[in-house]
Amino acid sequence: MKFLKLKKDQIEDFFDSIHSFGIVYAPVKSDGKISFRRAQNFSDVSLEYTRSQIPPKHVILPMEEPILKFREEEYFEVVDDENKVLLGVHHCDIIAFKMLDEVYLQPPKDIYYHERIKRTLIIGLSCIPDNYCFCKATNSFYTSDGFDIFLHDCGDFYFVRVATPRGLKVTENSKNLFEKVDEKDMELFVKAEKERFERVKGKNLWMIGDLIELRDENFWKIFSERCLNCGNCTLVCPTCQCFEVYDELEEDLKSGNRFRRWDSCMLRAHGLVADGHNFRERTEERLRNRLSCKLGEMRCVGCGRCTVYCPTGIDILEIVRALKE
Amino acid sequence: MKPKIGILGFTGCAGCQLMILNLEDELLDIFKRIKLVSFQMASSEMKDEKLDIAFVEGSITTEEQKKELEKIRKKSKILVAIGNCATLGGVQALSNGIKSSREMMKEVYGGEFWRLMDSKPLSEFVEVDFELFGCPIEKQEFLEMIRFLLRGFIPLKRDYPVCLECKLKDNECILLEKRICLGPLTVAGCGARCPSLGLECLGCRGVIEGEARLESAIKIFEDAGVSAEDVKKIFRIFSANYPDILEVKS
Amino acid sequence: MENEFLPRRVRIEETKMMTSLEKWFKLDAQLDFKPGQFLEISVAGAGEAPISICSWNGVEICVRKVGRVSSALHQREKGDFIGIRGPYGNGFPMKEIEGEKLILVAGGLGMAPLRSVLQYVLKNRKKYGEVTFFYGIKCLEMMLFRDELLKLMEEENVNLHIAYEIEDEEIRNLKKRFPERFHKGMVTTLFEKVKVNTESFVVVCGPPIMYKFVLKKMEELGFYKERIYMTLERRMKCGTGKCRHCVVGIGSSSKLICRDGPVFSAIDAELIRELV
Amino acid sequence: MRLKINPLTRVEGHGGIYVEIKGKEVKDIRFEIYEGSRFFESIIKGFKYPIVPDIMRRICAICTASHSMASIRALEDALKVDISEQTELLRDLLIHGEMIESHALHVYVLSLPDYLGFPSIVEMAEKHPKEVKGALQLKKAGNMVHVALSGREVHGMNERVGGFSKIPDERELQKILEEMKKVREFAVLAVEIFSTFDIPEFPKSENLMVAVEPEEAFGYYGNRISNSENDRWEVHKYREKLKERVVEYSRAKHVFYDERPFMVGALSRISLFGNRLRGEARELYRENEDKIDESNSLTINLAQAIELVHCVERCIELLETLISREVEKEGLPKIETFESHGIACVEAPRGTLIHSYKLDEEGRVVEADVITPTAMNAANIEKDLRISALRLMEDEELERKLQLIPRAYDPCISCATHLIVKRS
Repeated sequence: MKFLKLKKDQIEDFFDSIHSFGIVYAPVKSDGKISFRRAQNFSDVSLEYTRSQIPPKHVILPMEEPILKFREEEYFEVVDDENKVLLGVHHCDIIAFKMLDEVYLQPPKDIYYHERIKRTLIIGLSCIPDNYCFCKATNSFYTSDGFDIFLHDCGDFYFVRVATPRGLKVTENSKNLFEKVDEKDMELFVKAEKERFERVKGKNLWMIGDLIELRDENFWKIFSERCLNCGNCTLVCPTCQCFEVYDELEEDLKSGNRFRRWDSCMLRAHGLVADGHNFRERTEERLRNRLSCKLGEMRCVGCGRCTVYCPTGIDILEIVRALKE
Repeated sequence: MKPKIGILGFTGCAGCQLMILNLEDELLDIFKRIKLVSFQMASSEMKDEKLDIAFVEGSITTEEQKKELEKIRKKSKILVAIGNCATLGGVQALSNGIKSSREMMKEVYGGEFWRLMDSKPLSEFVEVDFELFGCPIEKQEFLEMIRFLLRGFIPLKRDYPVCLECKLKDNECILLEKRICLGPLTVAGCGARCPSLGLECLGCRGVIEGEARLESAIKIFEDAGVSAEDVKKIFRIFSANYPDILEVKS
Repeated sequence: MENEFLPRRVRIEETKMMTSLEKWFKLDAQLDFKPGQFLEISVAGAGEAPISICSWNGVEICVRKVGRVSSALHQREKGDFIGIRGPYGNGFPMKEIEGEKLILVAGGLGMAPLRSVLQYVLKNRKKYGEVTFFYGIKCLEMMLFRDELLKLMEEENVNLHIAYEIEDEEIRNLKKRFPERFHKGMVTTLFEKVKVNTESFVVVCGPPIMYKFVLKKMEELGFYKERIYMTLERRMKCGTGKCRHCVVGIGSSSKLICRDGPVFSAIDAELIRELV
Repeated sequence: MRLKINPLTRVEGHGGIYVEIKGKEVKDIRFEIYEGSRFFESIIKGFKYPIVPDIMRRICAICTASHSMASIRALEDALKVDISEQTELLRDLLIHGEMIESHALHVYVLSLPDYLGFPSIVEMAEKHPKEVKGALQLKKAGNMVHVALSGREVHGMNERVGGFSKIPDERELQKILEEMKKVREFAVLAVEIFSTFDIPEFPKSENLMVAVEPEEAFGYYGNRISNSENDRWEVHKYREKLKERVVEYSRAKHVFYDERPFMVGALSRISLFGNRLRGEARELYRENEDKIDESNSLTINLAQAIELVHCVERCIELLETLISREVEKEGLPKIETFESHGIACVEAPRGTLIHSYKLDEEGRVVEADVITPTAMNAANIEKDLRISALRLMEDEELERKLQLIPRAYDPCISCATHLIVKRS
């Protein structure tokens, strides 16, 4: 790892310099809400944010995309080879990408995810946790890989960590913006990280997987009573990988596109099979399956989105507390 | 041999027939592939032939319409109910049950001039093969369905709530602002048109059959400070023929 | 970079309606696969569906008309093209079963993947001990690969027994032709009517309810759990272990049917909740 | 001799004509309406004001924005809500957009086939590709305005009591402006086409013209209604002037102006306020003034064609003003509710449309009344049918020609039959 220092008043020049590495996607504030969008100029970007509603995952795994074109039964790939820069990704979202890598890059490799993540320069950014965050419990508070460059906000400068050759090329490319790191900078960096650590709730999640399996239907009924089967909790989750595939026909009825779109295990079609049988018919079964997938198989990064954006106020930490009673 | 298509309508505002005419770019291409046997709003040629596909809009409110619908069913291989009127009874179904249409007519027209009954969807009287929801229907969905049908495939059915499309557009959830949005109960397909404009979903595409969580919804809306009576009134605008939401609660 | 989602275009060599619901296809494709593996069959415009390979010599599939893709498939005739991906899934452990006795238990459409096992065993007949085949059907009209199986009955190479629910004229004649081979009742009753060796390996495929009864019956008779294998390919979508529609079980013991299966042993059924 | 034309095609909704002729005399003449009544004024009772336009606009698909505007302005009149200048401009743009879409549909798709001898636009497309392409482009431009301002071509939702929920940005308005400029020629083409036809004269008879008086230039908003005999009155007094009578054979009540049939629609607007037109629409009006004959209802199509040119020009003007003014994101105002009564009118494509609501202190509808242009025209249509049947007694094409009359009025039968009003 290489350590550098970037003064805050240099951040705009740094932002302009990274455009040469690809299309820049960054957290943009639009009517009070943060979302990862293409950002041309620095004025649109807001680097002080707690969480974006839709995780940066959508830049690498678009919510809905055509994966194949077909004419009669002849199929052609539709692959995105655009170079991208993902600026302002928090620790938890970077670790979420590492979890997605374990799924999509494992043979048989998903080339759509592979081609995009390969061409994306990831620049991490320290976060401002609130009391919905529980990344301490899911061991996703701090990461030392999964990114090219990491900017830690230490007041009037960014403490910069460079982890990959590509990251190094970026810093070399705009050498004049960076300075050597001295003892004092390092202390400020550690102090900032300590403060960030205090702001996150502690919660231990040992034994959760078995507890989820041990609790019976009635337990899950209590927590799924308010659930509206709307799927929001999974659609905002950075580690959710489920997708649905469907075809669309064009005018000549012979050619068309095969689409892939985000799917949710909280919706009916997820467990539905051709002859009408549904393996997760009732809402409590779906909630239990979601908890099992996230906390049972340690595929949660504690970002709190599923609780913040649940319209009926179902709180994942409340369920964890009840599980451990 | 070109499939014979009929586009017919009963009680309603003919908005769904108009939406088909609003497919300005694709309209002529579709009509080239089919033989338009009857399209009352757009063509004076009304032949009473056998149909391969009948798109029927509007709800049934009179005996004559019921007989006419049964005639259409007999002469059509595939019958598609298009629009909220045809699939759920339309806004006019708001008068169902509360005051029988005969009473209302006496009270307002001063006499019973023609036999009227509660506004019912087509599925109340005949077997409906496919359905296009919404008030009015979505142009894209009609286009998608007619292409699947012309190719001989079973059309794609959207079996998930409006919320999925709303989140795909990165909208802020209106329910979080304690306003009654029927999105989670309503069949998707409109691309969350109203929430994307900052407005509550009125459920014009009808309830997701057997999946919508009505009891939970009432609880949530009551916590948001809205009386069950008001919830029912809004719910009935487009789903009056759906079993009474308040009974569901008990 | 090989795209796992890109189907290969193959021609349909032959088709035949086996019953009113099931259609058989012979595909012009060269694949090396193991019995019990499945393909993702693709009809452009309708979508994709996982369908098991029902043969060992050549690539054949048997499709029940039940959903969007299968209905579209039923319209395809000889000479048309469809797309295929795969083969996917672990398939049956044919190597492990070598030298042992084998019982195949099929119910309804479950016959398709087991026919692949049957053809493999017949091709390498010397490697396997006594082979018994229990096939449960509703009525004769619903029996798959009827002529092929009746020919097998004559050859006495495999002791094949049919359990049927509805008796009709034809079945009575067959009973005369093949005494002791046609039995009224559920497929589980065959275990009592026919002498079976509880040391043998068992391979099972059929509708979900069937597994419970068959497993219970075999437990009573003292079969070894680790020698009983079942294929559960009814609940998959992408076939490549990514879309998680086929997840089973809870927490650390949860599995993906398309990647970790579709063949599971009776031991797995103990550990994975609701596997069966 | 009895003649029954049912159903009336290329018309919105289910209607028919019934003619009974004995010897030389027309015994009975009826413009029949079979549409199922939907009792809108009864089902709207008890709803709070914000949702009322969303329900009332479902009365009709083609004039959905007119119903929504009339309903919104009636509620604003009741609750004394004043609206920003930007909202006024956007609303003017919306009503003009709807006029384009509705007139393009009626002139090109529903009426032109009659004059060129085709059953529908589909068959017409082979021989007259230019006209059909023009029709669809014009309708598309009108619909673009609908989608941008109201959220959807039919039954939008974005225009609310007090303003608009989401305001379209300049980029969207710019796109519509370009489209409008492109379709201008097709509007002018409509005038050329209809001015060349020699329009039959069989329905020629004296018509009482009624329309909403626009504020200054030719337009569709206003609070006063005037007629061709210089009788002008505030819309609040509509109950005194317009009376309704239930007609046994029709499910829509016929409306009479002091016991006399009257005409509303494009021909009335042009003949009453044509002199307030501007730009190319004004010139075309001057050129064709002789062809626009107040007493011949079949010249309505020509009047609609001229209005098409006016609407395209007015949309261009409004779009340019809005873009130059830079659109601001105005929220919706906070509205206090109190017991009140509000009445408003707007010129819908087919003519004057009036909405009136009585609200209780919580802003819930206690009583509602809607009078639609088709119901207003119903009596006049029958007058024309009676005169034409007399004149065309021996004509073998009686059936085809009679159908031209209701079609010319561009009736919206679903609107007419929504109509139920307490018998006054």
